[in-house]
Amino acid sequence: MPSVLFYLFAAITLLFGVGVVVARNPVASALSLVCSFTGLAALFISLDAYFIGTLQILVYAGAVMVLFLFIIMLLDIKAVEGRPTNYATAVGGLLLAVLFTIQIAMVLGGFKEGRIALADQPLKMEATASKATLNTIKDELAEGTLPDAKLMGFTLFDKYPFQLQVVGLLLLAGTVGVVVLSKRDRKEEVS
Amino acid sequence: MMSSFSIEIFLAVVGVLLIALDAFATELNRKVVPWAAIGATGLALILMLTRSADIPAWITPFYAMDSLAVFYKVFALVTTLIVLIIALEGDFITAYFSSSEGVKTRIGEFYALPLIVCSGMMWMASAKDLVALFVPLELVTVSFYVLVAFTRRSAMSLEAGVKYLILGALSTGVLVFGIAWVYGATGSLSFEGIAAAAVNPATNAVALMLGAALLLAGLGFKVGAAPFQIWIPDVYQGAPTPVTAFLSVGSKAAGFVVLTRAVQAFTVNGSHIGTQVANALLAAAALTILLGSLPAIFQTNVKRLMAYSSISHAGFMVLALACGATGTVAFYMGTYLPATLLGFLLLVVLRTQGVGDELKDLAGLSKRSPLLAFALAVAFASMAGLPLTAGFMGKLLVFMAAISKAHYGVVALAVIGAAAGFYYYFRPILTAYSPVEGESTKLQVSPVARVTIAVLIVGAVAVGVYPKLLQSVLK
Amino acid sequence: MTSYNAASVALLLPLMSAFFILVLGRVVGTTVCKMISVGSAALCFVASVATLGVVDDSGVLLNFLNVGKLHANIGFIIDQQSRGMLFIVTFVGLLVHVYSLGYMSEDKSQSRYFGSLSMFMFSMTGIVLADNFAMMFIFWELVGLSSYLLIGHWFEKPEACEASKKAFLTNRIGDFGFMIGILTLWAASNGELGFAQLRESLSGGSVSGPLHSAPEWVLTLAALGIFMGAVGKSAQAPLHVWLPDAMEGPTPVSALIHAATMVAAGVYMLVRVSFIIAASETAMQVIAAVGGFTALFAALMAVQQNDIKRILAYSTLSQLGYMVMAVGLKAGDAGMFHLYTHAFFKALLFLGAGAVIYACHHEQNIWKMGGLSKKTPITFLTFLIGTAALMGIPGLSGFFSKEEILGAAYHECGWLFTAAAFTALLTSFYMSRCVIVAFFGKARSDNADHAHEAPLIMTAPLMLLSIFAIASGYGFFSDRLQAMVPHAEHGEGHYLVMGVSIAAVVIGAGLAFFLYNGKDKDPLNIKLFANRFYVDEIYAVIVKVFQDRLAWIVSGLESIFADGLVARLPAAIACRVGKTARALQSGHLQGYTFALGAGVILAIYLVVQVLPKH
Amino acid sequence: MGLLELLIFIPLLAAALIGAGLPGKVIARSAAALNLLLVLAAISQFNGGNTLAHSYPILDNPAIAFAVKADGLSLTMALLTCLVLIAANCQIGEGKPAIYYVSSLLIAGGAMGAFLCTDIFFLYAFHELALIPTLLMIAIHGHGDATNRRAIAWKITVYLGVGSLILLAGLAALVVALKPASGLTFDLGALMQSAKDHPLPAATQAWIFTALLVGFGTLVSLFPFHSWAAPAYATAPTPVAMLHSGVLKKFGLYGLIRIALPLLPLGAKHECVQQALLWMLIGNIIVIGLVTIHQQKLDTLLGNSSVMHMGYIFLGIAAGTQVAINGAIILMFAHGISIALLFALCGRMRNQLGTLEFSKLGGLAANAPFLTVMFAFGTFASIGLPGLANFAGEIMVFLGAFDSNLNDGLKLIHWATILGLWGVVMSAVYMLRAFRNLFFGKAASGHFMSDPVITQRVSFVLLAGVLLVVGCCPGLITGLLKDLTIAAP
Amino acid sequence: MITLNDYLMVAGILFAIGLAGVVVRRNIIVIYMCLEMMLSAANLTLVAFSRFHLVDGAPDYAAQSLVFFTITVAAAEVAVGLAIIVALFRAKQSVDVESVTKLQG
Repeated sequence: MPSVLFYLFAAITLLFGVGVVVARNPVASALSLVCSFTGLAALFISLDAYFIGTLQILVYAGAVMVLFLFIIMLLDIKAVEGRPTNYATAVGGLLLAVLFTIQIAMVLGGFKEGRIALADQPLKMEATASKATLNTIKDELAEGTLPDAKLMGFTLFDKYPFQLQVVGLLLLAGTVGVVVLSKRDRKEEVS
Repeated sequence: MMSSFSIEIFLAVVGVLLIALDAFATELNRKVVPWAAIGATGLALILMLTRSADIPAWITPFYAMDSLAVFYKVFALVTTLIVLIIALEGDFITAYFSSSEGVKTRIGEFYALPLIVCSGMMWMASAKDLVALFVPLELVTVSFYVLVAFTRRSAMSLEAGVKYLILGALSTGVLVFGIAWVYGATGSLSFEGIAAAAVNPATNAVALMLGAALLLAGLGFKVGAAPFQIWIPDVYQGAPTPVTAFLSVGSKAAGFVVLTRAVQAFTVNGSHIGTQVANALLAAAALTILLGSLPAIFQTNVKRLMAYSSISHAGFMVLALACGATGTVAFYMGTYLPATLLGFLLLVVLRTQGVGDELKDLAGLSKRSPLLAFALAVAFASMAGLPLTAGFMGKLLVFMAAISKAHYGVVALAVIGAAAGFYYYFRPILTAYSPVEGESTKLQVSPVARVTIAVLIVGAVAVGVYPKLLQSVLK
Repeated sequence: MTSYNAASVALLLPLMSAFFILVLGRVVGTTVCKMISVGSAALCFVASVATLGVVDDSGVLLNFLNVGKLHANIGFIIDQQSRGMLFIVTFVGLLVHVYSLGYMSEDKSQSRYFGSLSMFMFSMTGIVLADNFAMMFIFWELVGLSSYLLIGHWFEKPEACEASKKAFLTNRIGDFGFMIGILTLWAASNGELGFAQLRESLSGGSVSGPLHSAPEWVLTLAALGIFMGAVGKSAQAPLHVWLPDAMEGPTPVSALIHAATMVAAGVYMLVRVSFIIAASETAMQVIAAVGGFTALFAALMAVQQNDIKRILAYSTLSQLGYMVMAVGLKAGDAGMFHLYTHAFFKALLFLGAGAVIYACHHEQNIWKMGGLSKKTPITFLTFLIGTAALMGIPGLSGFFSKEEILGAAYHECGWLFTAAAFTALLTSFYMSRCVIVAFFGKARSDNADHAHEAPLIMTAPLMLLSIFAIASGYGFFSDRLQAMVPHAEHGEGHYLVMGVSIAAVVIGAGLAFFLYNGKDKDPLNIKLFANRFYVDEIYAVIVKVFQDRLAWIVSGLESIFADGLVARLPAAIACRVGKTARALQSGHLQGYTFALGAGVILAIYLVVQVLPKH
Repeated sequence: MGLLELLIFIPLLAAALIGAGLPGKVIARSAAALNLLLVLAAISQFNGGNTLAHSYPILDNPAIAFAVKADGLSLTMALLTCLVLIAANCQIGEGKPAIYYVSSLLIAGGAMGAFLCTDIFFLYAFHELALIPTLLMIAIHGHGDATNRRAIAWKITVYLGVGSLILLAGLAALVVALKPASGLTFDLGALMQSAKDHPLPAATQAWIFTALLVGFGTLVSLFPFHSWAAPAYATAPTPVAMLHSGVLKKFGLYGLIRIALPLLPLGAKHECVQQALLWMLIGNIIVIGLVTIHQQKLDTLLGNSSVMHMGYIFLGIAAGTQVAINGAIILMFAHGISIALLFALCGRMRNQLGTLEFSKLGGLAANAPFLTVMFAFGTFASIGLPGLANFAGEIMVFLGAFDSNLNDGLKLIHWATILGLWGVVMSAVYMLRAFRNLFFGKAASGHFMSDPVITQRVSFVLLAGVLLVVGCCPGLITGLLKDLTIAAP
Repeated sequence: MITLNDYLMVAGILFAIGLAGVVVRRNIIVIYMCLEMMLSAANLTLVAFSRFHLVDGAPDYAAQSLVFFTITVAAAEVAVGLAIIVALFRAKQSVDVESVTKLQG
């Protein structure tokens, strides 16, 4: 992947990220978040993480953001708050962001292991093939393409099968929670 | 005869069944689900105490069964059992505030979710791997989002829910970012791998320190240690009392077991970042004790007072952790449980009889119910660390750990914190025992509550007088 | 009986009687108490007479303290000095007991009075028999206690309460010095308290004699400390203020305590430990000077007193000054001899004054009396004998003992001799003034007019004492009574001294007769002497400023500094920190998120950059 | 269940029973009397050579055990506790709520436990039993207006809390520093052994001793840390004032003699520690002496005087010689009894007269001869009159402190002793002034006090009798203390 | 050429933006969006590290499975979060931060 594309997608992700924060209208910020997630998915793909990339688009950009937009529409929050942004929190937030970035930059400055380029970190298909046990993965590796989804699935069910069940339990708890918290009653008064 | 792994699954399954039972069997008597939950937890506790040591081979890479895990599993079960009893005690208040139907609303989930949370905590206790840690941690956190905001018709509970939600999510973000950097620096997700990387000079120390800092920050939030304890007073006061009890004891204990494992990995002897992590924890401990105990002097609400008290206790435990005395952390947690749960149980029992949880509402309690007044005295004395109560035993061991590591400055601050404790812990006792004019109605205490109070009082005093009980469980 | 149980009888009997009266006094009634008290006094007298003939002896009655180096025990020592003193104490004590039966007959709390008297006899015997400093100090304070009880007997009278409190406190100040002396000796002699052991340690004979090698200032400090104890007890110069006020107590008390026994205890103790005092030259000079000054100072004050008991009180002060001066001039036994004779005639004078007061219905001012020689002949005669003895008219006991002291003064230091002589003159002046005004001329008030002779129970002791007042000076009599008569041969100038003393007596008496015969009011009016050199007022100011005002200031400072700095300040700081920390919980979610974010950045900063690298 | 365990548990059990609702008066008095008999039995057993030592381990690492052992010092203190407990119970009038009995029994039980245990953990733990009862009693049943009472109650509770926490840190440091090979232990015997085998360097001993001194000093109202004591004793109800000032205050001194001196011999003798201690106790004697002279009410006067008398006991401890330590112990015993007697009388007078101002009272002796004699006993004991117990203690302290030879001039300890002697004079001043103002002179209008009925007199006579007996032959107590292990210089 | 540090830098900046957004914005829903953004920044870091830390030739899928779990957890979290926000809206008719300041002190 030529480097110019990386800069393009990085720029998309970051600029739309800022867009989320700056946008007056919650709908605008939701949409800019969607664009930011697509940029991010592209970055994932540039890192040969095709499964995660598609997952990002499907789950995050698709399901989560749609849920956000749905809620925003449901509650029809007024477009513009009208009040000027409170300067104290603005300065505070900015300060935090700048400080954090400086700290990350300083750490990265000293991070020698991070200086290797993506190009000279090629995937060695034959090494993974020799190790792989499933023959579907073996023959796909033989043709030189990375069976990303299959490897991902294999690792999930080989190393962390139990955690999958727990995540299932978590989703169950989440949905039960949502139901409990938003059951509509006949009369809605609050003490 | 059952292995601890299968007990946890049994509990989770029961939790799910209870949710289903409550959802579908509409005409069921409302007392079935709570008692079923309490029965299941009790059974799980008995099974855990008589567990068989062997665990299935395939879970050994991410499932640790050392004495630390066993203690915290038993601890989680005991906490859940008592919290369920507290919830049962305050049942009609939770129901009244949960929806507009008032007392008749069916709140089966309020008893089912804690079972799931308890199994989540038990999994966290035996997590040997960052992924195995992250997933049950999130299960616990998300379930607590639901529980805190459960009584959504009370504005306080909603506000607490929102605050906990936003700050919880923020801390999860920081936690994952920390895990990412720790993985990046060490190349492995398991605690042994991290410990091995921390020792060999090849790993980039600065990156590992960044990862460690962010990881400790994430876990610090869950435990309520210094810079991240800002959420505790509001959420503990706003949430329904049984949930506050569960948060302040269960969630804090789970946080501490994970924090213990992480700190053990980072400060394994010979590790390049050992001193930095220990000193950072020391600073956090000192700050927590002070930020926990000094503002408590001005509290007039007993529930919020207990929130600040839980911060200061967390401070003592982080201090023990900073001195590498993991046994003392577990012991202190063991002494912290009876006092705090007793306190919250009293608040619920009083709340159901119309006594508010403001300090002035406690006036003349000794006349209205000598048992509750005595229980209050024992609970707050144990929190204050009065000798011959469990609290003192815990504080003494923490002091000895700190002094053996020659951290005299922090010991001095701990003394100031504990001294402030003598004031704000004794104020409710004095109010309860000070006479009040006029006729005061007698308070009724249900048999279940009476038994639990007795058990907790014995727990608080017995551990203070005969601590070998707790020590044998720790071994 | 052996000296052992004689001494123990003399010591323990009064204690038992005092204890009996304290515990069962109210139950058995006053008469029984009186009988027990007087009986015990009589038995003690018999016991002391029994010890007169016995060979010297010493023993231990009770092992009071026996810890490590400290071996303090209650014991007794029978030697010539203690036998003589024991005789005086028990004899005068018995007479005072008998006299009190009459004098206190209509008092409403007589059992308490006689209980205190027994307590006094116990303590006084204790001092006489003491053979180590610990026992001496114990009975020193017990005597102080009994004088407090006796002076404050009529506790309704505010003056009596003040007087008893003043007596006890002044004694306590004396004991303060006394204890410092004892402690210095104890430290210097590496743990010795007994007089015999101290004497040995001082003499450097045995190897364990560190006292011998102690530096000079230690010995001086010890001697002066011990002397301060005597000053407190025998009412010498700076601490004399309590004795005149002690006259508030019943007169027999004044006779027993403030004439014969208690005040003499100081001199007795100084003579008992004279080997320590002799070891320090400066101490001797100080003692002599203080003694001389007190004698002169008291005599000057006595000249202008109008209360008969106050005159006698100041005269006691003056005579004690003589004895202390004698000790200071290395003439201890002269001092003891004067103490011996003084006990008799001063007791006689006090009891006589008591009889006069009893006769004039409790009138004490001599200018309200007059012409009593006709109305109370026996009292007048015995009082006259006492006065003569006190003035030192040749032939009577006073003359011999005072002459010894004047001789010692003459040999040692010139200006002390002149002061002593002038004091002798003043003594005869004020005593004759007192006799002339009180007994001659005509009655100046109806009390004096209707005066009637005291009953036999009171005049009998007077007569007995007057015999002793005369005889005690002569060798035949004093040897048998073990008085310490100095048998030093009379050096040159003996006749000069005798001449000066006789001249002083004659001039004094003549001057008094010339000035006071037939006068109705006091021609001399020296405000300075009448007001006792304003010493009481000075002390009152000192106490007010240095104690009450200082106490007020210190208690103010203490509550500011000790309470403020140590208690309130840290609490305030903790509360201030608490308030600010509480303000952090502003309730605003944005504030919380900012705090959390800042916390994260702080954590990173702390772990990564700041803390010491490994 | 040996004799000593019974001594500790009888008061606590009685407190529990009364708390549960049984009649207070009967149980409290019978418990106190039984305790006295038991302590006398224990003393006779001790003289017969049986140290009644038992140990019930309650924790392994660090090794803590409920270990009791009879020893001269602890039995003396136990005797003091029983005597004062009986007197305190007798002072509780009719119809007083049960908390009076519960609190006095708890305080006494705590003190008894602290004195008899030879395990540092329980020695420390038992003395803090008194914290809440004292708070409740002073804040609810104290004298004076409500806000003032509560402020004083909070002051004593938090102040003693801080003091005991500093002490806890000091003891923890001591236990950690003297860790024997067999692992951390709180047992005094083992620590004593380990202190002998490998004594700590002088510097460590010095700062640990300072921590203990500040901790124990605060509990005992050593000079700069004393401001909680006087107001608390003045406002506390009589039984609490008697027990707290008479018994519990001695725990700090007992701790110094039992733990600090033997385990940290060099610490006590360290140059600046010795100087600091001496200056503090001079502060106690002179500054508080002057403050006491300034007091206008009997209860504040007694409160301050009990603070002042601690100075002498500290002088004994500072001197450290065997004579001085025995003197300090006797003085602790004697002061406990005499201050308890005085506070009992003061409480009785407050109930009958309503006020304790010197200016408003006077001439009480006229119609209360028995109380006058009792007050005389208390007064003359507290100013150290021979024949009463305090004197034996004081003279031994002074002799012990003046022990070193004087060849190289008067050192600070000598000046401290001399100031202590002047303190004795000052105590005579304020005690006699109080005695004179209250009992003698003109009877003030309207204030009338009568003697207590016969049964009431027992407790007063008991205390006065003990003062007299111990005063006449202090050998009774010094006999018990023969084999006390003190780090002789 | 694009190095690992570039990816980490992008992730860091994205995390910082999310953090700033959480503090700056007053609308709780937008705050929630920023939180999701922070989570995805963490995911980017994880994926970057797993790509550059080859396990026998292929990216380390253990880390990527953690990303998988993070995404699912985030989904559940958003669901519950929005339920609470809706409940808040029903109660207070506003999702503004200022409506949740009663608990304090």
